[in-house]
Amino acid sequence: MTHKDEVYIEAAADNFGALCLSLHKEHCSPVMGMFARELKDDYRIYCAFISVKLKKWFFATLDIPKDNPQFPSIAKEIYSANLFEREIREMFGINPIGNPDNRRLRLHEEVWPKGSFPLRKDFVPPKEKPEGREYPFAKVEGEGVFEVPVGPVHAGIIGPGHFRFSVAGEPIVNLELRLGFSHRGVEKLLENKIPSAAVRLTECVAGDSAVAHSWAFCHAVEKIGGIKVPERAAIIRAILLELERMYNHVADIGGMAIDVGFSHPAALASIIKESIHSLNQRLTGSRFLKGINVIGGVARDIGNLDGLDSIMADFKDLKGILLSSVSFLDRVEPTGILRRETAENLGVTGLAGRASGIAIDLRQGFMETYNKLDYKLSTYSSGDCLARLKIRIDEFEGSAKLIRRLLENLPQGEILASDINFKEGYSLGYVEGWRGPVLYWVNLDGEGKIDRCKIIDPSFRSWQGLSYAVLGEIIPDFPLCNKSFDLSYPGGDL
Amino acid sequence: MELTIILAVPLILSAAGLFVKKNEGLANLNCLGYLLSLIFSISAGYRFLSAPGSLSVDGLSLFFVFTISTVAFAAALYSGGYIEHEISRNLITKEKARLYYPLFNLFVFAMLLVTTVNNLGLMWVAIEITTLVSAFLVGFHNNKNSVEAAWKYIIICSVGITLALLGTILFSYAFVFSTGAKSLNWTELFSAASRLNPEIVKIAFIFIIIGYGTKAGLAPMHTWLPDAHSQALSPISALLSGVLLKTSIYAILRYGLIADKCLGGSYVSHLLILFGMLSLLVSAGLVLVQKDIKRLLAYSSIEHIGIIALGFGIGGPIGTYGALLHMFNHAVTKSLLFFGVGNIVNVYGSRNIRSIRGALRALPFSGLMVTAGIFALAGFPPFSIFFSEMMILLAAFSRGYAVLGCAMLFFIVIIFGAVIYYFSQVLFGEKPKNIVPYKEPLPGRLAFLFLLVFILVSGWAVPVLLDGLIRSVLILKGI
Amino acid sequence: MLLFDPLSVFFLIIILTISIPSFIYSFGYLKGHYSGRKILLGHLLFALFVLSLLLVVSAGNIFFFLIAWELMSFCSYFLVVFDSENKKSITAGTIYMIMSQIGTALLIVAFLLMYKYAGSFDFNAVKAALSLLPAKHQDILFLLLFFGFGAKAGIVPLHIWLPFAHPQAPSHISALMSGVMIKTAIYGMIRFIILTLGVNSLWWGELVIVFACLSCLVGIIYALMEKDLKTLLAYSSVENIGIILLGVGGSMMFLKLGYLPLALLAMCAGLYHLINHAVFKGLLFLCAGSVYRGTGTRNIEKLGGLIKKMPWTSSYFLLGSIAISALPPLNGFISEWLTLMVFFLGALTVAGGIKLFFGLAAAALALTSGLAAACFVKAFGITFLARPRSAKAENAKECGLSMNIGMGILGVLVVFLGLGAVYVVKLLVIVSGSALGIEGGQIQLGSNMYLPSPFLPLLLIFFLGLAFVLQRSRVSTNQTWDCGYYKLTPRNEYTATAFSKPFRRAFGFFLRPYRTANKSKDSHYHIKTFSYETHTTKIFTKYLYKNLLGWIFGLARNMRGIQTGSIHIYLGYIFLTLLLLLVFMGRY
Amino acid sequence: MIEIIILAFASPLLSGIITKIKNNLRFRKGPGIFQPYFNLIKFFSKEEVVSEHASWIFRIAPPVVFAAAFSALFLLPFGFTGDLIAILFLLSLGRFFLALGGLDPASAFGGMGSSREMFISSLTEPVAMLAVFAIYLDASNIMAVAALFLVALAETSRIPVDNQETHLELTMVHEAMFLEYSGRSLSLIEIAAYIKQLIFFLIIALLIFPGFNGFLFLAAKLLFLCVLVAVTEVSLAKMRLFRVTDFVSFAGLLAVAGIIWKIL
Repeated sequence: MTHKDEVYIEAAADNFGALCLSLHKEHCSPVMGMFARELKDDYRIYCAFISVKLKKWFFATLDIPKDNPQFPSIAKEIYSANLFEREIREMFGINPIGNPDNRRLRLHEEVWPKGSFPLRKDFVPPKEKPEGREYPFAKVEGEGVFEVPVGPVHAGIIGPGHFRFSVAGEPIVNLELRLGFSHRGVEKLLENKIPSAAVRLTECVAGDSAVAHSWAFCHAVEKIGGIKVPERAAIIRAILLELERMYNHVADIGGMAIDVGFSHPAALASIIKESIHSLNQRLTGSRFLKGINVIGGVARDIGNLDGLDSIMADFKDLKGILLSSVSFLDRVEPTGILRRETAENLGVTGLAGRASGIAIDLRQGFMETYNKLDYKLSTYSSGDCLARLKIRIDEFEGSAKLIRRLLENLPQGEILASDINFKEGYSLGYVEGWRGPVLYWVNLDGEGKIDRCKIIDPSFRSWQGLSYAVLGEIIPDFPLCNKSFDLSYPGGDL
Repeated sequence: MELTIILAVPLILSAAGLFVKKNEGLANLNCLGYLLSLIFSISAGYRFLSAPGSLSVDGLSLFFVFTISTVAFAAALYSGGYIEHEISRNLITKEKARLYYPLFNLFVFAMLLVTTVNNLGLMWVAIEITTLVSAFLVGFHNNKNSVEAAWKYIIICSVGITLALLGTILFSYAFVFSTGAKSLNWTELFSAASRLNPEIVKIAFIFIIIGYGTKAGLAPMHTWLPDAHSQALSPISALLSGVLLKTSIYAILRYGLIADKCLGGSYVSHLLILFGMLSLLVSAGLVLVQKDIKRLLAYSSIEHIGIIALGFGIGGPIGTYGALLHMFNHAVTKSLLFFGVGNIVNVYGSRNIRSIRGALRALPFSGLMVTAGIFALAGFPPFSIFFSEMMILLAAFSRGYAVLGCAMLFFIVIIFGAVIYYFSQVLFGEKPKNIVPYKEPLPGRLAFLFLLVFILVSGWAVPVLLDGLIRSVLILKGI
Repeated sequence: MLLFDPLSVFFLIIILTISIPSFIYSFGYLKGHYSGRKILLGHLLFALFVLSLLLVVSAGNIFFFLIAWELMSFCSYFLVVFDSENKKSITAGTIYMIMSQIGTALLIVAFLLMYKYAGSFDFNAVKAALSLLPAKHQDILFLLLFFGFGAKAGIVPLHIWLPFAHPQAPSHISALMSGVMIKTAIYGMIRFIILTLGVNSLWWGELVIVFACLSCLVGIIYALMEKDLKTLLAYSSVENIGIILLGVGGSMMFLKLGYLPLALLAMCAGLYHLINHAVFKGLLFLCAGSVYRGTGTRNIEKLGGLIKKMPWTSSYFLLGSIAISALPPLNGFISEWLTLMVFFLGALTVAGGIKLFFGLAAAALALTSGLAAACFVKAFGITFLARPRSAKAENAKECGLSMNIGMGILGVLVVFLGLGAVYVVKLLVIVSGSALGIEGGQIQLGSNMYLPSPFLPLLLIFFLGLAFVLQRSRVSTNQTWDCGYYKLTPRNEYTATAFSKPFRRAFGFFLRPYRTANKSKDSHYHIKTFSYETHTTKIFTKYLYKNLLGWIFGLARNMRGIQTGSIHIYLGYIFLTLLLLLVFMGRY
Repeated sequence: MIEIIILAFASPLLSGIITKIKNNLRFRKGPGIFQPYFNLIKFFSKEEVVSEHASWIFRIAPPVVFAAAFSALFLLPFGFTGDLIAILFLLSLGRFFLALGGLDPASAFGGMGSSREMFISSLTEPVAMLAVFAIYLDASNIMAVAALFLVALAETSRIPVDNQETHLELTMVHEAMFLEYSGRSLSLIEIAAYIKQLIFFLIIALLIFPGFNGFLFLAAKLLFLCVLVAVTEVSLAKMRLFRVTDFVSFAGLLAVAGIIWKIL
């Protein structure tokens, strides 16, 4: 069983690298995802690329015998595969030969014993002592260079992540991230679950992207089962996705203002955010839009969106204040520049990618619901905090427009598909969340249970972008840069 | 009486070489002989001071005789150990070393002769002898470099001396022209000086200053000097630098006295100042870029000859006094340095500044002496050169040559910088492991101490003898 | 031969005040570090050096002064190269000697000109003769003297030797060199410019103040950048010489303008700072020496945490740091306060643009003291506080008794000079009177108006006591909080380079910082090793001295062309000279 | 004297009032104006935790900061300008020790704060001196007072130089220095900060409309300053760290202009 937007190409161990490289070059695509899956005697590795031109996903696959779990690394040529390879090694014990970076991502040495690979089918929670080794941060030599450790416990309400700045004063010479503190084993938890029971779990992968994640999961399962989602339900999903985008964007705009000590617009932004939250609650009963998506449609119908006009009026004020304040603009421009080339190499997509000039947006051509809406994506080339701010502003306004148009198109009818079945098969579900493309690759077994579900949140790749964007910036500008990306800790940690 | 003995001593000593077989014996004999001649030069000086007429020579000659004797005595003390060391390093053979002492003595004799004869022709001859004899000593090592240096030395100085001969003839011509009598006797020329034809004297003096200036090492005729001084055996370098150059200055002075008296005004002064400044300029430039430690000292000699010329050029009681005193101070200081550097070079087996490090460790005594000598040479109190330099500067400023004084100071500072830069690297630092510390023999040490006494004392209180002799020169110059 | 007026005696006292503790200190410092003979040599040179210093400030005539001056350079040179095996010492010595001789050459010119005008080296005779001199000549003399002494004092841009020479000498000598020797140049300026030459134009004072400000700022900015503890202190000496000269320059201006009380007060301020700097810089150098002895390094990036290992040294260093940062109630505060006050009072008295001039000078001084505070927070904080950054610092040992005594004496003096300001000022008025050639008794200064409030120390003590009472509570010890990461190492501490970074950036136009980064990579994004260092450009060395040296050496190298080795050319010189002389004979 | 003591007790109120005004400007209710007192009381009743790496410097820093601030306050009814200079120096004594206290516990944040604080203060010091100088020449020099106001913003760690409200350690200036302090030591430092703020406001208050310096007038002027500060804080973003040089130079130019204005 195949889907028309997914192309799978099998490779042998000796031409896997070449295949990936050619896909990477041909479609100008980073490694959108790379993951392993356990078969009977083999592991199969999938390496996903996106073709914006063909509107297709390409997968290079490679089978690896279990008795010799290793494959040739492609990370030196295609750096965006790096983290994925490390993840595969960590989760499956499959060794990417030639990847110079063999540090752990999520199963921290302080907690996890050696030789324990949770995503293998025969995994049992380990009882041995943790490895206890210290995590080796890259050390910048030179007199006067030292390291500022920040995190994992932060002031304020942010997730846990450890930032290791190598500095010789204020400018950042090197930044290393150590994440994985909020690793919950989501992918393992999803295994052997009936998909309909798993939707709630996917909403929690990244709490601020509940709609995007659950929709992506539903999308994958629906594709496998050939489930037709009623149009009304699809449009409701889109409206909610845009609302999710709006509240997050305005929260970040306010966050950026607060991080530069510009409290007046920040207060305004939080008012707007609160209005959207209450709107959400009125529409769905959930401020964070949870519990709406179900396989085959949405759980409840929505009411009317009355508050949107006043929200947009407030937002116009906010935009006016920010973009006319010299003291604010001086802070965000040109701070935290992520060059286009770097972004491409690291696989930064979504909002941060668009600010650096990478025009990938799944709402353009990939997601069916949006196809007739003639959505215009905005990109900037400067890649600095201001660009990311402006992307947010544009998308906020764009979302409002989209919602209005979606409402115009909202047909009456069912909101849940009638023929819900879980067949054996695999497929990729994808949604352009507010941060960027959220991907769910799901394989269902014969019983219709989840055999393997790979979740790829854009944060996972974009964190790297942050560590390059801040190079040369001074330490006090880091929070601003960080907020301008506003990446998800749990989304990356899974 | 004393003069005869003084002149006889070196002759006898060189003859002694025929009878005494052992080098050590010769060395000891030399020391004794020059001690004697030093004593007699002192007694001659005192006799002259108490009764000026009682000697056939004047104070100027005696001043030089004393200077030569002092340095010669020190060199004699130093030679023994030095030659032994050379032999032990197989640089010269024992047989050849026997040749050294007669040549040394002849050299000293010639220099003494220059300063004691009254006849200008004879003086010319004596100067030529110094060249010939010392050329052998320059080329003593008989290798390519030293022979080349000796040849250059002979050729250039001979050309110079030919010009000096022309000058001498011109002077005599002027004398004949104006008085009708024929004589090359300085005293007669001097007494008739005011009647000589000024135009001829002007031309003649140019020949003299260039001719003898070549030998004196005045720039731009100095070109032979760095090679010769660096190639010569170190005691000979000391004699060359310390006194030989000055004997030529002596000759120039003699003619200068006549010319001054004849021409009046500032003709001689200006020429001396010109050559003095040129010498300073050239030495300042070349000292900066030296790699050879002995050449460095040679250029420094050009500097000091320049300063002396400037002192005489500026003139006046203080200037002349300073110049004469400087002549003596430089003689003793430079000799001390050549001795010390000679030891260093011998121990390190190299003259390249970059390959000599930590000399103070390798040669504690010589190193210390060189350290003192360097600061003395650079004009630091309490050493004597400071005082003579200050006198010359003082004269420059108070006689309206302030700009000249500033320029001189400028060059002195540059040379000082270079000397300190190079010598601090030579003296300090880690001693190379393969160098064995060297203990100087006693006579060698005595030579240093003997000179050091003069270096230390003759600035604070000029010895009575020197003071008297210098004053008599001032009287001679009529100032 | 010798001269003992209040000015001389003042300097004599300073010299002895610093040299005695330094001498005591040297017993502990030299012991074990050098061989017996070398220690003896060290003591001998020390004694000679102190003697020459004493002679300089008590020389009775100009020539004798010059001799003493040269002797001082001579002795100090050998003390700079005392570690004669060390290449750095040799270089330092050479630079020192050359700069010192350049200065001396200027002085010699000045002295000889004086002799030319006066026909004597006697101060009084010279003074009488100089007063008749046309203004232009006086100006020349002033410039010669100012820059001649300035080279020794280390005013910018003649300061370059100071950061080389002072750190290389043994620490008790550094204390003496920084504390006292460079002050003899101030003595020289006062003795020769103010007393002998007499202040003739207003711009003299202005020039002094301009150079003083320049020295202050340049000195402290470089000090801020420095990682070597002793070099830092040496640069700080450049700064403090600037502060002293602010007082002296102000005094010259007021003297010319005819405000004698202000001139007296300005001189008091200058001299007060002079003695203060002698004391606290001496103390700090001794402490730095103790750190060096205790750890074997002077690089503060490798130190840290010494306050636990070397409690005495660190207390003294703290005392010195507070004093040198001009913080109340210690002595540096009094003198800087006085200097500022003089400018304020002066601005009130004089008219027109000079007001602004004084204002800017006051601001420069304030900036300096602000930067100095930062600099010594860095010096003390990085060296003594937090955790050791290297094994050397980890194994530090406190210094012995004699070194402690040496530091202790100076430490007590720092406190006394701060708290006993009233008495010190009284004495200084006499000295200043002598320095300006006026009778101190003639001018009455209003008493307490010219000192900071005497209640200040009392207030401080009272509130400090109160605070200690308030602070008493239950205290428990725990790990340092650093956002929850569990493993903090000394590598997570702030470093000196980092501390000075904002300043490097703010004064980038002057410091011209640059960095070197070396990476070795597996791929473009896989970095194997990474090293990074920041540097600053010493613009005076680079643009002034290097060019000058290059120029001179270039000329010299060209000149080598004349020594070709070819006899023909050599003979050509002779004949050419002959020809030229004969042609131009008529000119002579 | 009694007035000073009353003012000293009232000094936290200034911060309380400023916070209140700020919050109202931001459509918020905000804590009451006595909140600073409550905070102090809370700190006073808490146990103090000291870093294991810290030395006695860490312990004595808060009392010194406290004593320096109070001593400066009691020099305030300045008889002559010298006291004004002394006040500046006293405040830098406190800063000196606070900066050392920041470096002592071996944490990167403390050092960061120390470095930044010393940087900013060393730049503001000459400006303050220039302003004092201009004021000394003529007490009613409005440009100099304006310069002093800018200096006061910087010295009291207000936006646009610093941000008192931020929770981000990486952006802090003043507060990063005493991140490690707790309990009574922290309260001493906070009190000192209030006193310092009071000193600056008082100087400015005494200088604007110098004829009206009765207690009530003074209070009114202080209130006015609070409003001014609050409005400034709300309507500006914090500057980049190294832009502070521009800010301070601007203040310096104001002060120089003030001097020139008085000369002409």
